[in-house]
Amino acid sequence: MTNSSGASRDGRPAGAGGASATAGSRSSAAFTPQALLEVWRKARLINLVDEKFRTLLRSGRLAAVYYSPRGQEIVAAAMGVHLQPTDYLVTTYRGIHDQLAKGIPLKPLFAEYYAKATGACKGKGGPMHITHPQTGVMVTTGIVGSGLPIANGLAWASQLKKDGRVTLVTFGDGASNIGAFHEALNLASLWKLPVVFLCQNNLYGESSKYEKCTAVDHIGERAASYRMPGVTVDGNDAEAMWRASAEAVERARAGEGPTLIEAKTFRFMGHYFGDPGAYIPKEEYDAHLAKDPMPRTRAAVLASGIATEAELAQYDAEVNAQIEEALQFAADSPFPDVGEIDIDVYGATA
Amino acid sequence: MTNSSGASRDGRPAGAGGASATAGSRSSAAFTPQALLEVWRKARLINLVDEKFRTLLRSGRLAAVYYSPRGQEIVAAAMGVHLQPTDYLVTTYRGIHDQLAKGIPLKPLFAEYYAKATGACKGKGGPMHITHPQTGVMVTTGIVGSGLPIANGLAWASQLKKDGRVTLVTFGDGASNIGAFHEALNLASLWKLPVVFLCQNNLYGESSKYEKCTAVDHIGERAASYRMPGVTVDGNDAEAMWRASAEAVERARAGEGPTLIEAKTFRFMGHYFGDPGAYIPKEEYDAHLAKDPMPRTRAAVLASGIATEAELAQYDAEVNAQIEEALQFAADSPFPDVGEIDIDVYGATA
Amino acid sequence: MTTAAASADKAGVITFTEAFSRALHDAMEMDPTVIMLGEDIADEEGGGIFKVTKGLSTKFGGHRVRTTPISEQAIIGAAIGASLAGMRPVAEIMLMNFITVPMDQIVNHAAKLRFMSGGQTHVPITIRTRTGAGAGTGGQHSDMLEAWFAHVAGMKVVVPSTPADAYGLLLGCIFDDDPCLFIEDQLTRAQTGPAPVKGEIIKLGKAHVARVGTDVSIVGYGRPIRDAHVIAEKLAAEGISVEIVDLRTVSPMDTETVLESVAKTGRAVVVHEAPKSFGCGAEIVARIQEALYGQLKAPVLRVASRDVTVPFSRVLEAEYLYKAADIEAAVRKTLGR
Amino acid sequence: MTTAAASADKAGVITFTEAFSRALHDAMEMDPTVIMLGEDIADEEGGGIFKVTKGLSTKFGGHRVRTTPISEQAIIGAAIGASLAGMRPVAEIMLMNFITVPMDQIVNHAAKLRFMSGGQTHVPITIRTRTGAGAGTGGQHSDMLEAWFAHVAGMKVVVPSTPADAYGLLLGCIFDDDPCLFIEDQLTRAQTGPAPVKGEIIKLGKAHVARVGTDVSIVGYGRPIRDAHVIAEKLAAEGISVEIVDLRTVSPMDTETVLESVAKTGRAVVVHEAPKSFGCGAEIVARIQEALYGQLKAPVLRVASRDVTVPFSRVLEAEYLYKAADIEAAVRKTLGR
Ligand SMILES: Cc1ncc(C[n+]2csc(CCOP(=O)(O)OP(=O)(O)O)c2C)c(N)n1
Ligand SMILES: Cc1ncc(C[n+]2csc(CCOP(=O)(O)OP(=O)(O)O)c2C)c(N)n1
Ligand SMILES: [Mg+2]
Ligand SMILES: [Mg+2]
Repeated sequence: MTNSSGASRDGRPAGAGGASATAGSRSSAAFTPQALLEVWRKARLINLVDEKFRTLLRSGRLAAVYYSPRGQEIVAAAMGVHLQPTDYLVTTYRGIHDQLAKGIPLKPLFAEYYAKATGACKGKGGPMHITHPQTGVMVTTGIVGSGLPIANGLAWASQLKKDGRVTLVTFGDGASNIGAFHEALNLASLWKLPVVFLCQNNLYGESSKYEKCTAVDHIGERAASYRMPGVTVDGNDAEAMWRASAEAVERARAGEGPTLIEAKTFRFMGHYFGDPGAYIPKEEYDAHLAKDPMPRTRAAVLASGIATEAELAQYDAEVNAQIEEALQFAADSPFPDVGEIDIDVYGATA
Repeated sequence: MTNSSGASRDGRPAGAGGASATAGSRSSAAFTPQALLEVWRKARLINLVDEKFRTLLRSGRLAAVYYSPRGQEIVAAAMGVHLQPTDYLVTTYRGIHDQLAKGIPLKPLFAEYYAKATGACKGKGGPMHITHPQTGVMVTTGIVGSGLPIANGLAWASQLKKDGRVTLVTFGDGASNIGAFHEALNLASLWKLPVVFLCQNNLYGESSKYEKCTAVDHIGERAASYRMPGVTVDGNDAEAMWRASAEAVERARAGEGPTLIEAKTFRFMGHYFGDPGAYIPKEEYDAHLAKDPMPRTRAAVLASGIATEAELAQYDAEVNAQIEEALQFAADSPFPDVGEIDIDVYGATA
Repeated sequence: MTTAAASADKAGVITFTEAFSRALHDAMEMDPTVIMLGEDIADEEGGGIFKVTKGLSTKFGGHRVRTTPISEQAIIGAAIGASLAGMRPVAEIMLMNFITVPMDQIVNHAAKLRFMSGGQTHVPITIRTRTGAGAGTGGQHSDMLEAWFAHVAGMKVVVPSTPADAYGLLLGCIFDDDPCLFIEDQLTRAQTGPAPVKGEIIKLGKAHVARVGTDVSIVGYGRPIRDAHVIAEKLAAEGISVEIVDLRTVSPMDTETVLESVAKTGRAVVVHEAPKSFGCGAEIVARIQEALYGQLKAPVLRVASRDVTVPFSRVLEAEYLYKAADIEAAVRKTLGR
Repeated sequence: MTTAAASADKAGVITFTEAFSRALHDAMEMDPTVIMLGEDIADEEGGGIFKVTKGLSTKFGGHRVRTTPISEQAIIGAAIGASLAGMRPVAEIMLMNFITVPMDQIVNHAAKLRFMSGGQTHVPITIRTRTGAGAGTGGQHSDMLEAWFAHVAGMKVVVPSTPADAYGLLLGCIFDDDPCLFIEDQLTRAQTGPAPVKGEIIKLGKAHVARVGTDVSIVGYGRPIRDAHVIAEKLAAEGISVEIVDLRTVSPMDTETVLESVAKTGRAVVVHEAPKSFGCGAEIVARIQEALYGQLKAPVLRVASRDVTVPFSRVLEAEYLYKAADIEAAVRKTLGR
């Protein structure tokens, strides 16, 4: 890692940056140790940011509703390495892992969590509505399932402009039961839109179990209702997730239409920060903990010989430094001016 | 046909009535010539009413938006013979065949088309909102797909009351692409509701071709997304439609949950009365005409020996007499009193 | 009996949450046709994310209190269908911004079926939902959209301003024979008030003169009514006598009670949390000025929130939200002091 | 050029349908980023059930004018997404009652994204829809729901009252940088008016004094404005001078123009087709009475339709609908003659 500055040229944190820049060209390549390392780097960035946020929330230094991605790092990272900064992302309230994997810089992201004027959305949107067009983070919605129809539109524009961009939309298992999911997949298939529908199945929707709400064994199967390629993968397996993502992104970029990927994973921190999670049986929780993707992936990286303990530790140090710098920036930034209330309601033509 | 009066005890036209009364007990029986005759009778009632309505519309003696079921008679009739008067029906603007198959009496039905005070809905709802609880016609909606979630509720009530009723909800191919369809089938499967989802695939939604709007070869396949039994049948084939209906109704009545039936059929009169139907290629239209279920079924009835030409002609005469009587009733009835405008907005508790 | 209700029995006061919870409990106890559905509402899921339905599925059975998938159209549709078959379903839409999803079911069906069927069927459902700005939940989790439903014939819209009212009015909705929208305020849910009498139903359609006064009428509903009481107390010390008319049922509106009050005081300040423009306050003003033209001693003023998306940052959210001080200022303005 | 537009060129007058059609055609010609989607809108499907989009897919290509499945959430979502990527999508929602289906996309997303993103993104979409009572289409195919959208910050609501306005305002919506709801009246679609000048855009946000008068102001939008002109002519013969203020853009409302007019006449009658209670008229009244208290010579009256579901039977539908005679009566009442 040469670039240890807060952010690389395109404004994405260097640690997470290296990969994406040329991902498109390599996504069809084999899953090399280098690719594994790139996934790890993005995943670790997510992981360290998440840990930091939870520390801040516990200590009360950060006050915001927070939906931890803990456990879903690999899903986002293994997909993220295949995307270009110009590709589009539509995600949800539980989207910080997707946003970081897409390359959003830390400063505007953190400042938005801190509700500051320097936040990506000037403090007006907040964590549930993170937007950062320069890195393709187009929409973060707090409404379950609503991102899917919007993703189709971004992809339709790309299809019309022939700009070669791919739109990734992420959502949960619970979202696969709402009407917008159905309408969006049907339209995307009919119009052969360059979209990747990534369902992050963490087995719960708030406190409701997957089985209680979803009348299908694997959400990936639902793709068949739309004549769409559908795949169900272990989202905690870096290689499986990387391959499924590579294929879907390639398909979209080649103009061959959408793909539905169901990534089986788990959320270790409950629905929101502070969720006691009493509805999760201990045995079930422990079984998932045993499959925690982070230690598993770290071990794989070391085993591959692509990086040493020391190098990984150095990467952690670099990322932590970027995090501290960004947090300082957020903390030092001013709150939005009260006058902002009347701005951005309508455009200049108004 | 002994009962030649306008309507049998439960108020359903005798011609269409005979069957249903004991349908439940026989729906598991073989498709006997008697069963075929019952289907024919309901189908012919629908057919004669539809022909009469189109004549009236052409001559201007009836002025209402009319969605002809011409071509879909067998779908409704072969399902209808398996239902009890106490079972529930939820249908659409194109619902007159379903309503007649369910046993709605002609007088209140016609009077509603005539916007009269004696209409089923006192002239306030009109053809698109026909309601007649005594024969189980609970909801007729003009909103595509909206009947499905409501049908679940009727079925949920039956499940709670253990009243053994089955709820039938009918809709078109186009409706299978709207969100409500998805949400309703998922919930019905999860809750094992006694519902039969009958999709009448007439290959067009207004002027849009099936293929252009629906990204699946057969809508019946979509049942798999909900771990629900799904079947695709030739809706113009009385026996196939009768068997599929028998099975679905039995399953629901036995508490074994919902079924999705896709009945392939065709609408010969376009979307609404007066639709030039220019969007339908002549060859396509003629090919379907060759498969017109009415002559086909009539021939089968005669071939089975269960009825003679004379008997069928007599049935037609009886039904036509009932139709004339009901039309006279509708024509002679007064329009609703202007004071009705403020009634039925809120209940007495208001 | 639910946890909430149990704890409530001890004290003479209860919170809004306890009031909602008790009303649901008592309704289920009073009438076996009362059933519930919504996301996470059963005890297996913790009894609702706001714990309002806690204990109900355990006591009355999972068949009467069902957790649903995230499918708002299916939720309202199921409630409508069950009501057509004689049940009294109570559907929970977790937050009001999500009610945008089942609008077709509510507006084209629940509200219209009685009329369109010529009175053959009716839809006695209650839709409970929660919302309100001030908790930093941002643009998609704070909207007060009651004006939409007030504009739809066939619907009833209810917003309580005290725990006791919440209890009585929620029972009123459940046992009303028409579709009712019952709005719970997420900001004041832990605030307390005198406990209601068990089983005492507040019939819908009647406004409540919550404080008698002679100089000016504050007319509105929900959270701002609570602020109005504080202001009224304060102004009383200055010899200003404020009357407070709490609509309780926003629609159909009890115009008579409103006009009686304003005819007496000659001055009115209309209050609600929703953005001012095209909000319910406009209707209240329109009725007052038409009926009492010439009798008014001052223009009818409105206090409401700003016509913008609810911002996330607290500094902006506070600016968005109506302020108690605005109500006081408006009252003084109508009095010219 | 579309059939409609072509035929329009011959005469100096065009119908509303021709106006809508020409505006869409000219917008696509003027700007390649203008694209369209909706049910049955392509020529393969006949160019829309009201033929408004006839010829467009043939001339501009099926990639720019796309027929969609019956999926209103997908339609509006696709329009929003494409607009975020720089396009100017025009989405057709066949009839306004079906707009209940994509309310979440419109209200939680289209209207809020500019604000929630801090201005980084915006949603320049136009939603065309059609509605209006009087055609015997009944309870689920006639509703005027503009008040809902007027109450949502970030949305613009436009209702034309002449073909020329329809043309200019539709262009105004398409080239506006915010989400616009454009409402077409199904009853008057064949009525004619002077043809507009090609390419002449009417900027949104400005009300239009459609007739100058001195005794009373009729303020409103849409179909009733057409009735108002007839009444104004009739009353002129009696020496009553009526001013007509056509809002054109219902929201954000051009309060200044409205107040100027009423300040001059001292009397106002507010008109719209939607049911009266909690309708847009209430907001107009509220603003007038607050700003012009003391200057009004009579209470501001409202003429609108009844607060009930639109009935099917013509005798009842006629009773539901506001009547031109009601407008005349209201005008006379404000004048006491
Ligand atoms: C339309 C809608 N209904 C309900 C909610 C409330 N809600 C927020 S998150 C959530 C659970 C979503 O579960 P899932 O889709 O699995 O995503 P996860 O949170 O597990 O990542 C619910 C019900 C919402 N935001 N939008
Ligand atoms: C939500 C909604 N969108 C659009 C319409 C307009 N519309 C009425 S019927 C129809 C076609 C329905 O096609 P299908 O479901 O196949 O039923 P069919 O008419 O062929 O029986 C459409 C688009 C509607 N009524 N509701
Ligand atoms: Mg989940
Ligand atoms: Mg069809």
